[in-house]
Amino acid sequence: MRFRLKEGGRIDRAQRLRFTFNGRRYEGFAGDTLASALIANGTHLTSRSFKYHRPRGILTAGAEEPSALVQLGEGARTEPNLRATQVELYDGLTAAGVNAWPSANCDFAAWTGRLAPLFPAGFYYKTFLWPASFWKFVYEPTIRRMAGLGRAPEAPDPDSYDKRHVHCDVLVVGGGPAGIAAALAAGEAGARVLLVDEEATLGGALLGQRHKVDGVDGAAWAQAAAGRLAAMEEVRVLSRTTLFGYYDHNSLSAFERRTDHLGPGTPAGMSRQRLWNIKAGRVVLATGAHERPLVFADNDRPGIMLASAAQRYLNHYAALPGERAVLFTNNDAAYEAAHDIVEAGGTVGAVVDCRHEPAAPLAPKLEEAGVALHTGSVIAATHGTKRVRSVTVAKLGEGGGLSGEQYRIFCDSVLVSGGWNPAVHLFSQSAGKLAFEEARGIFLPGKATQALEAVGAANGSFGLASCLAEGAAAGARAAEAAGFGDGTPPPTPPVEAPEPGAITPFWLAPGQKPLGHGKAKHMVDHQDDVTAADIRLAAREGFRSVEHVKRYTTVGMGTDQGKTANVNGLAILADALGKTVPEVGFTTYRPPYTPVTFGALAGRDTGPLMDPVRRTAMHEWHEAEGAVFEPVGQWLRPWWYPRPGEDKHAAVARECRAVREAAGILDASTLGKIDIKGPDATTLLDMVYTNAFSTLKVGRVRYGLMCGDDGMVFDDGTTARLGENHYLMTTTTGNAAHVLEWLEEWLQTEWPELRVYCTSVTEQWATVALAGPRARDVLAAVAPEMALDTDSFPFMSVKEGIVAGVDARVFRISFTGELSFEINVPWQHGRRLWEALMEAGAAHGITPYGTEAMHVLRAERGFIIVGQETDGTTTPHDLGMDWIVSKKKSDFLGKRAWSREDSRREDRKQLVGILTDDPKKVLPEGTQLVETRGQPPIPMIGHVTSSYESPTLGRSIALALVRSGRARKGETIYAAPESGFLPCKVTEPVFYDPEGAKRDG
Amino acid sequence: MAEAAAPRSPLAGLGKALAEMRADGVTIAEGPARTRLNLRLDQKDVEALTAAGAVLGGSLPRTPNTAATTVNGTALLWLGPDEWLVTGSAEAGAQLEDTLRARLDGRHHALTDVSAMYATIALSGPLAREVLMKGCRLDLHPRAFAPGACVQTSLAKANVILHQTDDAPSYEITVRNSFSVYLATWLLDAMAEHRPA
Amino acid sequence: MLWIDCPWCGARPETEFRYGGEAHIARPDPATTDDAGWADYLFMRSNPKGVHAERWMHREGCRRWFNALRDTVSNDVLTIYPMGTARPDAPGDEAGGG
Amino acid sequence: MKKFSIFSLARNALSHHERWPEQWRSPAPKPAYDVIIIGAGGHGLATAYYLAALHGITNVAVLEKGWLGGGNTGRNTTVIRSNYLWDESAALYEHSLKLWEGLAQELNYNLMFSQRGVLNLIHNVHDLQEATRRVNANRLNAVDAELLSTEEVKAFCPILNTTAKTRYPIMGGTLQRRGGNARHDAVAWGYARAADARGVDIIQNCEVTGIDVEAGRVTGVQTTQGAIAAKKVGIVVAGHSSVLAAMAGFRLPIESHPLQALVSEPLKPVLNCVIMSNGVHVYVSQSDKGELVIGAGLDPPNSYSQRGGLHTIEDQMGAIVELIPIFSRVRMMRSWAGIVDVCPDASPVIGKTPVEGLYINGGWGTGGFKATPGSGWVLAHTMATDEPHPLNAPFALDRFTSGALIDEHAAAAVAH
Repeated sequence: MRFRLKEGGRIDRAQRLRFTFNGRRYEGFAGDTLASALIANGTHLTSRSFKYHRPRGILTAGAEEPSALVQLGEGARTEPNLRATQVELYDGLTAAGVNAWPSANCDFAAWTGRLAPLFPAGFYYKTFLWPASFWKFVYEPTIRRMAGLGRAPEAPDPDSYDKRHVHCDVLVVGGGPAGIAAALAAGEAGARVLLVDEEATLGGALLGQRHKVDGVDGAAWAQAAAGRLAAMEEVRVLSRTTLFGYYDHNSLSAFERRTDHLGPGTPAGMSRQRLWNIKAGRVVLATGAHERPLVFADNDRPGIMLASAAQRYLNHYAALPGERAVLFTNNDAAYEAAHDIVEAGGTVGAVVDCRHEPAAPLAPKLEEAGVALHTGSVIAATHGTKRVRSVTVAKLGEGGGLSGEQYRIFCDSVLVSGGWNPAVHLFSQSAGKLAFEEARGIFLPGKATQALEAVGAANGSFGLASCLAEGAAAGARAAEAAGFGDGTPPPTPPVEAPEPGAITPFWLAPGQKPLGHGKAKHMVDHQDDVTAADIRLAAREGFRSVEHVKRYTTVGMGTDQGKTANVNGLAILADALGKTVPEVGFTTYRPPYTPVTFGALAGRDTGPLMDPVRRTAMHEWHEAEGAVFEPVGQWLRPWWYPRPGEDKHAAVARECRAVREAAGILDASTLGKIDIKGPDATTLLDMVYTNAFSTLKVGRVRYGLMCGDDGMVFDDGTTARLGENHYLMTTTTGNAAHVLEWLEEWLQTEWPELRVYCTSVTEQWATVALAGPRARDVLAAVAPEMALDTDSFPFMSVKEGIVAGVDARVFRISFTGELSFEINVPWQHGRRLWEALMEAGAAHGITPYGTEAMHVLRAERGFIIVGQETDGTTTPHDLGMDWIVSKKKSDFLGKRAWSREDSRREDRKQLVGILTDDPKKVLPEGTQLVETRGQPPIPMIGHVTSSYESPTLGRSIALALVRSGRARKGETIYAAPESGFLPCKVTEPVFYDPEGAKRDG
Repeated sequence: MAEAAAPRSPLAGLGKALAEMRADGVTIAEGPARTRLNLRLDQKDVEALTAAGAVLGGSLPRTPNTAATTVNGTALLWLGPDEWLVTGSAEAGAQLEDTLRARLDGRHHALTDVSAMYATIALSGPLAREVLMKGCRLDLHPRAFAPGACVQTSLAKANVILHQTDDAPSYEITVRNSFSVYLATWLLDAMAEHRPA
Repeated sequence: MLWIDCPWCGARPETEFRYGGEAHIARPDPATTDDAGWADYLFMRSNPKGVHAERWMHREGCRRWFNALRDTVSNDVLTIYPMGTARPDAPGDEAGGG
Repeated sequence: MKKFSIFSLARNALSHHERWPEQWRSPAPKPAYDVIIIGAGGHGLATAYYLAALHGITNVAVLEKGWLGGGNTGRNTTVIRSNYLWDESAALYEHSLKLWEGLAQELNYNLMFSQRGVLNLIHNVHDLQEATRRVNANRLNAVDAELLSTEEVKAFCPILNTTAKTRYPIMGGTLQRRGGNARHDAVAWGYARAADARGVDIIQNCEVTGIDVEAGRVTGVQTTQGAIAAKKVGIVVAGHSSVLAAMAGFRLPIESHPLQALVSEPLKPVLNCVIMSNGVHVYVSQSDKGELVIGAGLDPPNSYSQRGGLHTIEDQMGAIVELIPIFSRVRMMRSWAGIVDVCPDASPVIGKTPVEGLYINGGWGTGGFKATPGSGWVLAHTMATDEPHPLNAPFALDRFTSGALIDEHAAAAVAH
């Protein structure tokens, strides 16, 4: 660690940490970032750039880092594209620069740099066109291999993630001086405050500077303030947490890294990262500012970094940027960096200031210290490949070119400062408009559209004193808005810090050759290798809008989202177009501020918790019996119950036979049940069903179809009249919630005069369908007091009584065609009822059957399933169910639509039965049907909606929707080529007991 | 009326996991079986409201997001402007239902027994709020949500009735049977980080 | 995440609601409405850029329907009002129902 | 139009790329045109291009309120496929796909059209029925389609979690190998350059503020750059269709919603096709730059805000991480929203309007990008001949009166 200062900084020299980078072993201290540790070891080269594979180093000390991107860790826990400037060092850390093979030091793909002249912005739009066939097999695969930065892990993520929702009166974003002041003010007023800061410790800019607050070192003051905040009950401070998204209605989201700094692996039960969803009363944006680089020839060599970054590495991490530094600036503030280096015993070779009379108060001090001061000058060239070795300095002439002699200055680091860009990203995300200030060449928050305030550097106030003052004032105001305090800010502590001083915006330093000529590159976007020449090219080619230029050149489209590149690029574009910056416009920032892992966004809602599994009262019994489950919406329903050695086919056949020949039981609890009460209940039913319910007698049950006002069937089920004004409606499993909402919607929005109450009782009742010729005997055994003979308990009626010792509601309805009882008992007794029936039925060969057998049985009988025989374009008439459409009722939902032209078409698709000529062949459900065999294209006349092997009929059966199907009875049609144009006969859609003789057993 | 047969809770399968869960600052347990009646009434129908109040031993809360507890320990949960959930002891059951129905006879109302429709999960302790806030978007901070507060909302991906019963804080989460195993599993997972090391 | 004011339960996240689309579309009398009129009722919408009169239902809460005026550009909810009442005037409301 | 090629690149390299011409002019509007297209997105520019290239109508202006390609063209996830259920849809989208296949050469612009295959996942029996129905229909319509078993899905895209241990296990998939992606911006730029070269005026920063109608016939438009007369006007503005229709005095069966999308940081190649799952509402692919491109679902409320809520994206990510567990540590880099115009039957409206000489092409919902060439092609035909082409005749506005919807919801196909 030869560039580590013997003392100072805030790293813990007592804790040495070993780490490996690009295959080399290093040592650092606790408190280091990967970047600071590398710099302390004199390593600046970290990775290669996206396009030209140019050697790249560490440009910044924070979230805005565009180039020092690393692949962290290995195996299932490896993580791509992390910024070395934000990776906290831990013992045993391993990392490597991205986009380099075999290594950043010797990169195979560096040859691409030599072809640079062929790769201007957007070159790929202009070539790889010939021969056409090469794109897919040669060009694109090559481009893909070259592109991309890091690698995704190859194994599933072993770590877990979670989420936390939080409400606060005042959200303060940013833990620098302004943010701390705001949080203190709001917290002291008693408001609920949330302070979010992306770093490990509070302090922000103070951590990089030697300014004093309240008479002590700024960082020390920040730590003390952190202590005070921690002591306030209603204040929560989230460190290592990035506020990345500002959404509508003051909803914001933050990304907390809970364990990454500890290294791989997380404590048991602990989430690695956490997503915070925040609802804030008011927001104080104290997000600070990013120093912007100057754009000059070959300004991207390792060793060239932001002045403020060098200052941060020096003052916080006690690491010198190198042996000999050169500062290149257009503003006074940056002199501080050079001064700090000199103070720390480092060497600054020269200060190059593009201004003619720098007003920097520190200038004389530096000259005293022997630092050469080149005013009105620029860096015209830099030299050195994997590390800057020297720079060429020249005077700025009239007309912006170089003039006079050029000096070569040796150095191994260059500190650059082009001024400061307020971090307005979140303000822009909040839908606030930005304003441009010519004098300093910066974008500032304009009019806010949400309850927020930007303060401090984020608001263009770069002075420490004003940061503290603005923060305190905003914090107090925000607290007052929430009803705490009177809005008067607490006094702010005295500071010892220079005012930011003067700046002259400077966008592009001339090189030794005209822009774009020769090898030199004026890099604007360090990550995507976008140069000033590229931006001019885009302008030349007619790309006038900043959005066009972004997309054409990719400036600002990298993982840093252009934090260091956007404003420079914009100004260079404006210059190229001869316009002002505001005229060229500014891109709107979108979330996230910095990238967020998919894992954190998913939280714990993955795997078994991705979506609720809904279970019935008998679920555990089904599991124990080895049922195979079918997902139906969120429900899991028994599909079939294989016995040892049985496949699906055998199991389903056995279950079907049992129902037809003896007795079977099905768990029907998932069907929706709605209790409908009120004097106008009948009127409601008459409107929502196609048939009439006014004629239904108490104690009887009726099947109904529901249509939308577009005339299409969307649900069906049976409804029982339990009393004069009391009904129980059943719905399909998938539509249970939807149908209740449907009824409520009409009652509340269209027919408020109807006095009806609807209550879901779906999960009050566990439902068992007991079906088969022996069903009555089985039920009799468990319901001795219930009269079950056909006269006292006729088909389509309901009875209440005691079954298996429990109060039950029994319906005599049938979805199989066999004698059948649907027994409802309170949910908690469902398992008991089921087991009682199994026991009582043993003698009768009772067999549990699943949804597959149920589907086969109802298809044999020709009963439809909504969503299978219907698809949202099917009317009751298409289903051949005219019998259920009331001719008497003047109005009900759906009726009007049937008189529309398309609904009256003769050749609509109609439900028919399909029998394959070869009884053994079972058509796949969904199979399309055609009239003629041949080569596609072939017109289709319909499709198979249901298709099974029918154990009862000993052959395959199918239902289908076929154009003019009813007129085709007896005709031969063909299944789609996938089924080998299998010939089939069109038949009635009922294959079993058409007279319904079986229903009474 | 059948002789009371032993009911089986939808959470029976998770009984062991719930019983064995140990976490610092928060406990989880299944709530007892209850009588639950869903009551629909036009809240402008003062007579009906009074009648119901008389039977219940306390008036039905008219303030949204609240629950009232009557002298005889029946909890009256506000569910909507014309909807309440009346929850009493399992024993109260049929008798309560019958008297209410009798008293409301002739007035437009709906009284529906939903005793068997829900499971309840009790979450309690200083960290209970922390656990809930991992899946609840509402503000449960004491300044916004105190004992007696009762809301219908989403917890994780399930619809629940969330009722704070004391300022331990303790919460009673009422969830539909079919979602109860999912929700309990989710809560156990959310509590895991508080397990003693 | 929008926060919508349920007239009964207060401010709740939009995920608790069902969005009900354009408000004030009454079901016309089927007997006297021609196909075009029926298509109008079923499908045609004003879909304004600006203030939109729309319906919401608090699905996860009290399950009550209500109307709201919301600016479809800013997403600001200007006011809420009961079903069956006329569209109120709202600040910046020049769409007038479109 | 100077031809693009590796040779022109080399030639221009010698002159330091300082001699490249404008890819399109930025002209001031003329007082009158034969045809005005409102909206310089892919669909509008394609319409103008085909009017000029196929119908010899070159006195055309494309008016754009912002910058060309800045709407949904530049905001979508660029999925291209034609495996639609209904004959009408399949015909239109397949015609479009055929145009895609020669488009880069025709426009002399590399659109990076990448036929890497679109894989739709099957998670339950209903999905399987729908998939079989769709694959059968596609093949009978001579559209390439395959039904894959779970094993075949795994073989085609190994990073998918095809184990039974997921919440919604993958039961198979359907594959259209000719489907894939293209570079969205390039499509707009390529059409713009080619249309401009044929004399079409593309006028940016020119917002239409009114549509002039006399005696039921359109006569021109009012814009922020003054009044412009035209014999025929086409509305091709996606999310803003209803706004323009209102200017002409009619309503549409369209509602506008924010549709969010996001990209990850660039990764080395890891995903070799487009994955779509209707069951868990996900679609994801990897761009040539290496970014994972992921589409989220619609935010339900009508909105013109080009903003959505994070909760929509959170749900998406639960599903993505479930389907492709190795993406858990990958990071979302950028998210945004477009304004999509959705019809009740998830099919577009292309053709005449109640106003004579005024045509509309909208209601594409979340699926417009793939149709760009075909959409422009049929609208150009319709505007040139004042008669819908058989390909777009079924997509006329009057289907909502007759009830002859083309209901892609019915197929439960993901409408992307």
